[in-house]
Amino acid sequence: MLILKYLFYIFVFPGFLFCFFAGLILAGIDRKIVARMQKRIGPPILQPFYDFFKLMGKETIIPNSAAKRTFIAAPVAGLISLVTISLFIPIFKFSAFNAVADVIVIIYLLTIPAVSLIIGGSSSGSPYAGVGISREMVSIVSYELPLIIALLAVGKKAGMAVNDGMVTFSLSKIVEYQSLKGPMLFHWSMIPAFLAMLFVIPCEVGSLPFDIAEAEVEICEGPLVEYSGFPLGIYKLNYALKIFIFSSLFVTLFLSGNGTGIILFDAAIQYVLCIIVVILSVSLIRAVTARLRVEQMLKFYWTYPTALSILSLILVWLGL
Amino acid sequence: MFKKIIEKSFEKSPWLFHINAGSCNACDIEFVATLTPRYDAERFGFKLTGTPRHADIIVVSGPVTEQSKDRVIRTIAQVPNPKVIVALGSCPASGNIFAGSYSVLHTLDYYVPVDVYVPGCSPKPEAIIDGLYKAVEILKNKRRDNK
Amino acid sequence: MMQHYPVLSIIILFLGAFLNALFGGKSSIVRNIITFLSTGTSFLLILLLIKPIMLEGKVISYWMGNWIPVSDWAIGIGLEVDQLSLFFALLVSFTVFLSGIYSFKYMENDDTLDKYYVLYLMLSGGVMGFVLSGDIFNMFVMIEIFTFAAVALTAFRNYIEGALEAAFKYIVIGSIGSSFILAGTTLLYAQLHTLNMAQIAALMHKNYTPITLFSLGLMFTGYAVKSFIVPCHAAAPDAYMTAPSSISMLFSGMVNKAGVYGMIRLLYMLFQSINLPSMQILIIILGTITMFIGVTMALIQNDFKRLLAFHSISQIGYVITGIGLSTALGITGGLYHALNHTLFKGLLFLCAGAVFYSVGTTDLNKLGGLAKKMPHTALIFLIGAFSISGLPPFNGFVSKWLIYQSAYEEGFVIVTIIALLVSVLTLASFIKVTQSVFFGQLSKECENAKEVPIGMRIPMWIMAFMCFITGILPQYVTKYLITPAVSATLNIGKYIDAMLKDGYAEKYFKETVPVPNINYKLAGYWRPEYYLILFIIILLAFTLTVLAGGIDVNRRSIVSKEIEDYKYDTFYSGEKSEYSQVGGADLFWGLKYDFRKYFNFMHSAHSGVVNDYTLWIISTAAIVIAYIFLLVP
Amino acid sequence: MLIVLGIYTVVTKKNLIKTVIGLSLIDYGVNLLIVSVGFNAGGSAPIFTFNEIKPDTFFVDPVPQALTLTSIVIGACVTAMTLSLVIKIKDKYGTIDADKVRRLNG
Repeated sequence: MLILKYLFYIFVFPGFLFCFFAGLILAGIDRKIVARMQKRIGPPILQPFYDFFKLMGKETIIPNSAAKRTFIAAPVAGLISLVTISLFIPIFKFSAFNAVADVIVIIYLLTIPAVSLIIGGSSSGSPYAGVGISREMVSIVSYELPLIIALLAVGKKAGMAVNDGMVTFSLSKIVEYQSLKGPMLFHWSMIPAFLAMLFVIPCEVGSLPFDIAEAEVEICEGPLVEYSGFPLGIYKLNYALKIFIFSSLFVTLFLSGNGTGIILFDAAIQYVLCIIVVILSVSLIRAVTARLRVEQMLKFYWTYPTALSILSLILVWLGL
Repeated sequence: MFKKIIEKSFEKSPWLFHINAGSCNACDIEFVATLTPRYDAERFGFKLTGTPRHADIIVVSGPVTEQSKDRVIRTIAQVPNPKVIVALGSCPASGNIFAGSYSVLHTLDYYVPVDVYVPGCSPKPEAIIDGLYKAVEILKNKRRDNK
Repeated sequence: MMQHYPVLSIIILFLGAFLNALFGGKSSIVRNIITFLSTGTSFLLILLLIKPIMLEGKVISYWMGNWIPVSDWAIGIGLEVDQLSLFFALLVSFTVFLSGIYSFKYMENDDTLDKYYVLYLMLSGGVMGFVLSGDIFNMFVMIEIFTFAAVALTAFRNYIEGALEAAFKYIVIGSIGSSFILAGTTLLYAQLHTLNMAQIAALMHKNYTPITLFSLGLMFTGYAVKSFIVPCHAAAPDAYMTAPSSISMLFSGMVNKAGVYGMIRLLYMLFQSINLPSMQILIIILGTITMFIGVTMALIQNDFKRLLAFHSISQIGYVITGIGLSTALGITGGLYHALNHTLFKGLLFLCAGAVFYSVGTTDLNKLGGLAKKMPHTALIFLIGAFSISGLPPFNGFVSKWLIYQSAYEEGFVIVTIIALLVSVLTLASFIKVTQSVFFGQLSKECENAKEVPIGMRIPMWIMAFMCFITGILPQYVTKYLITPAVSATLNIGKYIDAMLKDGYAEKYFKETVPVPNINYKLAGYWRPEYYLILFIIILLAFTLTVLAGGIDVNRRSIVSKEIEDYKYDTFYSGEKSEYSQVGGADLFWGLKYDFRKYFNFMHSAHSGVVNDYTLWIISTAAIVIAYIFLLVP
Repeated sequence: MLIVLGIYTVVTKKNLIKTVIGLSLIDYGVNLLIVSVGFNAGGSAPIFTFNEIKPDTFFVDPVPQALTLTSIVIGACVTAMTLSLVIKIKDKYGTIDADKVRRLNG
């Protein structure tokens, strides 16, 4: 019986299907809002679905300079880790695998999709992909630092109150803390960490100002140069899932509390919050800014958001 | 069930790839204009991609000069089927004013089977969008018949 | 019979070396059999020892030439095997056994192989003796033996461009380090008139005299040199680079682990510095600096083995930080990382050896696209690269995670941040290696690269499998291997009783530090089985959708290469796809350009001149001693 | 004193042979240290046949002397090894000046 429950979790609710639809709709909304901001009508909300299924139908070409097995395995590996993360993110106190899910585990799981993009790109063997990979790697290094510091601050804050001063990394404890004392955002010492995390989302997801790795114009889609058909479809799906998962992680870290009892209802609230967060961080900035150069991105990320998150770490450390 | 969805999605999200085979850039600017807010081709799902691998519809503009000939052929060959080739403007169709020059020997359809011609020395964005729409039709039945 | 196993395992290795010297010259089969037998039996003996020591927690003590302690005053040289030393002995014998099999094939196109195997067995015997011995002077002699053998092996391939120079530097630095240790040992002897570790621990309990503090400083620097901690790490990358890969695997698997073992014994056994915050801070600072400099130097290397060498230095930084935390969780993290490090670093060096064996060069700029020619090595390398950068299903993740958790609990926030950052940089440098060596375009030199023979692939597969296992089942590994070792380091009462007579330790030690057994509920680490179930089910789903005809896979037309069809050339925006490999030095130019002041400084700091390196060691010795005198009492 | 002198030569001297001499100086310094540790005033050499142990004879402590023996042997081997390496470097690099022998850096 237990296996059946897990199967249900893995496949339907917080697992594959739910994320599939939620992620793609979120991506559709994001594109629609950006279009709206540029005063044009913009594609229908279901556009990502059409893109995905069209790519399914197309022929997959594997260039002869590519390492065949890795070329196909990379996108699937990225997909698997994304779905695993979705299992761990608690939706208002309910988390699929009630094992003590952990923030550091999630950070590492979040790097796997990026690594799968890189391995896929490098296995395709094209020089454009090579350049794209080094940019993608630099972007990972740049957004990791503020992300870590912000999470440490949240962990310390939640840890102080919930498990007797010891620092906690487990998400369910953080949610528990927020249900006691209200969402994390309202504690003013957490505002800088909140802002830092907002900055991190566009780069983590790879949306416009920081999508240097997949820059269509300069290096023709970077790592995805040689992909077509089915693996490309999976990569586009990964991109959409990443938006959804990272924003729902953000919501659980900063905005959650003790939601209503019914899971479905909670999931709806969480999803609405995700949309707001995505609009705020990804679409707004995407519609406004142009693409940065690689070192500019690194310099930017290692100065402003890091300073913000260190500020909040110090504040938390002083016990405020 | 899947097949029906895929059929429908082919029609809804064609991706474009632009090749400049020696054109005077008038058609290129017009072509890019279709994606701007005023004409907004994106509402039909058109999207400009960076590599031929991702594209469904290939838009070729400019007379196929000797220099760009083998590059055009190689790039078009690298596009996965089913694919549709659109000749933008009259240069690829007939060589336009460059017809007799030393470097323009043949028109585009000599090298590659062209499906849609969009005539006009730099056709208007509406004409381009109409041409693209015809290309989508052809893409759909191309997809159905060699399925 | 159990008594004699430890001594036997050391003697057999030296006996093998001796026999090899005698009969080795004639034919390679004889040589291989002797090596195989001696490493195999010593590995077997250690395995047999696991049951009594690890499970029942017995501690075997063995007096050489049965000089039994007279009226509880140790005279003879005692051999002491408790859980900690057995843990390291297991590590050592496992790597030696595998590297032996690897080097049969790997070294076949080298001459004077019998000398190679003599030195090889001497090296392994020395480290085994060092790990099991309970007497500090005996440890010093064993250090000298294995440094000696290591230097000779570095210079084994003297036609390689920098081998002699690296060997010279290694022996100069190594012998300075050992003279420090010797001076420290003698000072200890002057103070306490005994060389036996257990007895020193008992006598030394908490009463520090200036002389013992001075000897602590000296021995600390000596062991720091041996385990290549940053200020004195300069000899390591050169030695790793020029030594044959099977030997550099031993270097990174054993030699710096021996240094770490010495450090643990020194700090936890002899000077019981567990609760001295000042000592803790010193170790953790050193560990963090090692981590950071190791990785940043590795980023700008463009030689495969030199890059791996710098990585093993930074991983040792992790282990030292873990151990410096001196909480139960910290030491578990540190020891577990030592185990993982030996596994995946050995694996990576074997891959480097395989690349060298089939292509002949390890310069990142010249290699490229080997994945098509050497699929097995590429796959194994990927497993190694993923486990070293700590991606979840592999073993690097578990130990790094434990270190982060304990460092953050202890309040060293900056350490945790640096540790996390370093692990991302490790990932960056390994992506660089994967791209420039295995994927990307096939360069001219590698046209005729062929897959590595079976003889070399078996040890690689075993190592890769071990990497995967320790990653997936962390609870069992810790329960049987690491928690007993941690409890041995923390409460050393049992160690002393076994050595002398029982009740001897009670006079000094009242409290024994209980080690909480880390059930992974507390550690918050999700049970990896979920990950496995998920993996299988996703694959199931994947095949299901394909079979349901949703995706017409048959349209996947992977036409073989013969037809000169452009369709399968890589996309060069139309150009003829000539060879342009993006890899090696020109990856991450953005990062290098940003921090060029830092990288130029580091580049010039590794000047390559022997005198500068020795200057560093002397300055670290001075700083450490001054630090100890000021802060510890 | 000897140890400090040895360290000085190893650090400052450019010529490799001088570094080797410096190394052996350090070694001998440490050996002297070991011997001096075992000394207690007035003791006679610790050589005695079995029957003439008299309770009151006063011996110098034999253990460190045993240590010095091994340490001297080790010192000799190390010097022999380094010298052979220096010879090899001489014919390979053509020079034994530490500044020139520095291909491996970075």
